[in-house]
Amino acid sequence: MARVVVDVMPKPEILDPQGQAVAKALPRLGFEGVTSVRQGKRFELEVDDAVDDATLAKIAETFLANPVIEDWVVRRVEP
Amino acid sequence: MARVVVDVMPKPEILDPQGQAVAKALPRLGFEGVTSVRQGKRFELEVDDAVDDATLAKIAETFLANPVIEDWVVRRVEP
Amino acid sequence: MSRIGVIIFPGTLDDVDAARAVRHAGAEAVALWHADADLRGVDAVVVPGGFSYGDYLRAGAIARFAPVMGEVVAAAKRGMPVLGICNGFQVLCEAGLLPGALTRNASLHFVCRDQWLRVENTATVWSTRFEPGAEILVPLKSGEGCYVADQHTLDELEGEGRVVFRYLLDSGGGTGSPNGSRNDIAGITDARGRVVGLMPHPEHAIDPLTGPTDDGLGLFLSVLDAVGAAGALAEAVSGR
Amino acid sequence: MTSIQQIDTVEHAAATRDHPQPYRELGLKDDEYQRIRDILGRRPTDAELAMYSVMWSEHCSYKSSKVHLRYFGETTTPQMREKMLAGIGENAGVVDVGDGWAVTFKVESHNHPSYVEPYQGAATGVGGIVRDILAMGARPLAVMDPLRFGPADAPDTRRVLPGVVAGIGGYGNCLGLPNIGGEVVFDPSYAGNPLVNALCVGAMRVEDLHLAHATGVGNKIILFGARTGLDGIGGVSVLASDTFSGEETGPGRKKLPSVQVGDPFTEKVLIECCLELFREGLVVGIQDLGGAGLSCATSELASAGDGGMRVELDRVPLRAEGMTPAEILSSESQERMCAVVRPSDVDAFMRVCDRWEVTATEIGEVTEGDRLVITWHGETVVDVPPRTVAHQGPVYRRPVQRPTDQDALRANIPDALPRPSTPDDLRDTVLRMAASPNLCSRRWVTQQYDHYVRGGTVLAQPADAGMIRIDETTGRGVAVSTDCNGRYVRLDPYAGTQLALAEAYRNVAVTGATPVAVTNCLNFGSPEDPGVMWQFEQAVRGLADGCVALGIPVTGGNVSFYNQTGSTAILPTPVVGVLGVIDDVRRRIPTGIGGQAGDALLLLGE
Ligand SMILES: Nc1ncnc2c1ncn2[C@@H]1O[C@H](COP(=O)(O)OP(=O)(O)O)[C@@H](O)[C@H]1O
Repeated sequence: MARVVVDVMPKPEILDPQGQAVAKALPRLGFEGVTSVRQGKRFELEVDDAVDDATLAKIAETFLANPVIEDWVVRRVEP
Repeated sequence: MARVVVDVMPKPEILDPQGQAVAKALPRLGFEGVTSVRQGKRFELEVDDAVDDATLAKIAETFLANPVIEDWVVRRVEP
Repeated sequence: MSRIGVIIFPGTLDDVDAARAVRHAGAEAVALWHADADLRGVDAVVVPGGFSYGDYLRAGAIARFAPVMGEVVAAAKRGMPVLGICNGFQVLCEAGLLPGALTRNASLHFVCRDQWLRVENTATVWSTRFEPGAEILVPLKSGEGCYVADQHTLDELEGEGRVVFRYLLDSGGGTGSPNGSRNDIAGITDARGRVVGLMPHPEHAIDPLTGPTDDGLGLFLSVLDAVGAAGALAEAVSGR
Repeated sequence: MTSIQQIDTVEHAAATRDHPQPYRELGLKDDEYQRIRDILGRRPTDAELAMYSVMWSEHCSYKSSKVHLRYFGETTTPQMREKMLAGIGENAGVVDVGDGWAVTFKVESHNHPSYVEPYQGAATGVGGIVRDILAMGARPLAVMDPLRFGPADAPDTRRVLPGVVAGIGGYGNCLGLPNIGGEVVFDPSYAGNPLVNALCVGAMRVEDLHLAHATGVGNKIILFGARTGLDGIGGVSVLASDTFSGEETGPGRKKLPSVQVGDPFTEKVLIECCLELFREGLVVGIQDLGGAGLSCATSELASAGDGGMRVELDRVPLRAEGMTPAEILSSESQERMCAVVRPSDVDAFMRVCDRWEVTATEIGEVTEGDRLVITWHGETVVDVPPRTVAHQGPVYRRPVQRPTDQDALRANIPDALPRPSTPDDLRDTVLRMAASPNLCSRRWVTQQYDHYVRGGTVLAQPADAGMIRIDETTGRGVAVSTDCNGRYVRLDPYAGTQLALAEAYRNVAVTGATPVAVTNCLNFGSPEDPGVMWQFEQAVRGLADGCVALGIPVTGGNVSFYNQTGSTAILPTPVVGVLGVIDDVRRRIPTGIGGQAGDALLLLGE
């Protein structure tokens, strides 16, 4: 059994209304010094050892991320 | 300027319909061997060097995560 | 005339409906702007539905920090009646006035439909006009309406009779939730029965011309009974 | 980083007449490019080329449809025009509905973007049409969404349909606009080219009608709403490369996706902000930014006004670094508006924007003369007669030819098909029909849309037409329906389009409202196909002649060409929207029969 993390983030040139809303709110809450925020998704998967990296990449690209507007990174992590 | 990542995940005891939907869909798409999926959020912040760890923890706890239903981790990363 | 405040955040949508419901019930609706830390002397407050700040982070997460919310929390602690509808319910949970949280519907889809509810508690200031066990039909429209709380909180809510509204599968049918809510909870109250939050929209059910029924008016009439009586008492005591 | 020296100025363009330009990559034909050179008396700058190419595109210039659309105007009688306050050519048609109320409505297509990225494509489709209505000075009141998909069980439909529905709901729900109707139709011809049309209806007091005019020398041009980013500038990125030889190095942004992401919260705030600006009388003219972004807004405002316009492009607030003037002019970033404001009102204007936390920037002013001049850090990058950009694009009379298979198609009548005859057969057929994707309940779609918000919805799904109250005191309201059966139109585009009109008209009439105006969204294949052009011509004639027979005018519409998979066109789909007026919504006729036992049932017509 392996643990896999897939991080999915909006592409840099794509508008990120969520991150923007957080960034705008922070000074109002009294937190200064945060100059930019981007918000994406994090997936934590438990996979059988038989699942290889190519398959994981495929899952991320075709399903977890929307390649038109998002970038993604797949990482195996220590359990 | 520092880069900070905040990972926010649903608590284990909280139902995660999004993660479940992903887990259920994968075998239908021909991907076997993924036994569990949880979906959370990932925030990437750019912060001034003056912002200390205590402040970052506060931002995560009071704002980016809802401690009733979510766990969170704050990490500084290499730029 | 009693004055009921209706809060407007950027992105609030059902404020016109909440104000209309207040007027239909016979009170004056007072618009309260999110950026003003001022309740303008109202007798009760409605936090209406919508998508405050787009709900991009988490429903209600940003709105609860608005200047007006500080006043609402303070007033609620003094016993002012507060009603949170849909996004307003989410804001009240985020602000800690009500326990638990609202998460993504189990179906993952936004759902807009006419929904049967059972009134479980008729002792709150927002529900005295209903018969115990009354079944009402009001619109439900939300994407993050799934009520969750830890088991201890749920036990407490149930034990103290603080579940005010519960989802029904149908009129006369058993309970069942359209969004995965724990214990089929549609609405709850604080321990004193003065702060109430619910996901369905009573303010959209005040006239059968534009809503499924006028069942929702009961909440607004209830609170007017409470603040009207309190007002009369205060007037009598102060000899006004 | 683009340094200022690299910018292609007017002066530089005049000095480098033979500098090759990638006009073909931008979709311009040789003769179109030559016309631009003739108009300017020199080669265009990069920024000018970006403006002309996008404004002279089929989508913006109606170059293939113009000669046919004229027929609407030619057939509209003064009597039909009586209640029309604004018609074809404005952002949206406006009709007087009585009691001092004016109503505006329009449908627009967002077909191709919705195929590439269903959620965002559909979402920004709603956002765009809502801004069109807002730009007329009206409060947007409701939306509708006529949709067409490939077969319900096709893999692509499973990708596209849920995304489109979620996008329309996600954006519309968050804006607080009730969805009061639409269509969901499945047909194999839409498999590689679904149709996502969005309609918005809004209301205002007659005296509040705002038209997109930049009038009054000295008046300021204010851009407000979202920041400008690299969204949707796909094609124009060829201009950013050093050379046009397709080198992979250099600062060119060749691989930019032309996808726009919607921000409904920003749009909601923008709506409230605009309505407050209108109420306070702070706006002389206003224009939304949609397709073609600032190119469109500046050239249209300027050419509709009585003077010229000067714009300082470096003042535009940007979201991305190093954007060139051409990119800024072409960006299709959503949730932006452009207003013309008297100098004395600028402070008050800014205060209202501040209150709604809307970014607003003065970017220029109305000038003497008749040129649109755009500068970049003091250097002139655009100097054009605005009408040549906005209104004097190429016009084509494309070949029209009745398809050779039309007769065979019409001869292929259903008489030869087996008909159910036994009770069991009939039962079976009825059940199959009721369960078929084109006839089954649309609840799965419609329950994802809020139809209650604002408390004015009197009829919505599953009613024949949506109906909203516009005046709470008098109960005055309007009803809208959109319809089109593309199979009928394919068989006979003239009569088929009239059937669409008749259906929408009936759907409005049965609610108790009186039909008063028509809008349309004409979805067709390639205009370069003479058979498609024939369908188009017939459809326009059918619709116009039908409107004359019914005595109500076409007040606006939208044309979407190039809807095809490979060389196979979609079924011709002229979606027709009819608007009706009812003086008291309490007298509406609800859908359904048999409210009371003993009610008599009458069949009208043949
Ligand atoms: N995409 C949609 N969005 C909103 N409403 C829709 C949509 N599709 C269908 N509807 C509504 O569902 C109801 C039934 O639609 P439909 O079966 O097309 O009706 P009809 O066949 O009577 O024209 C109508 O009220 C229609 O407006």
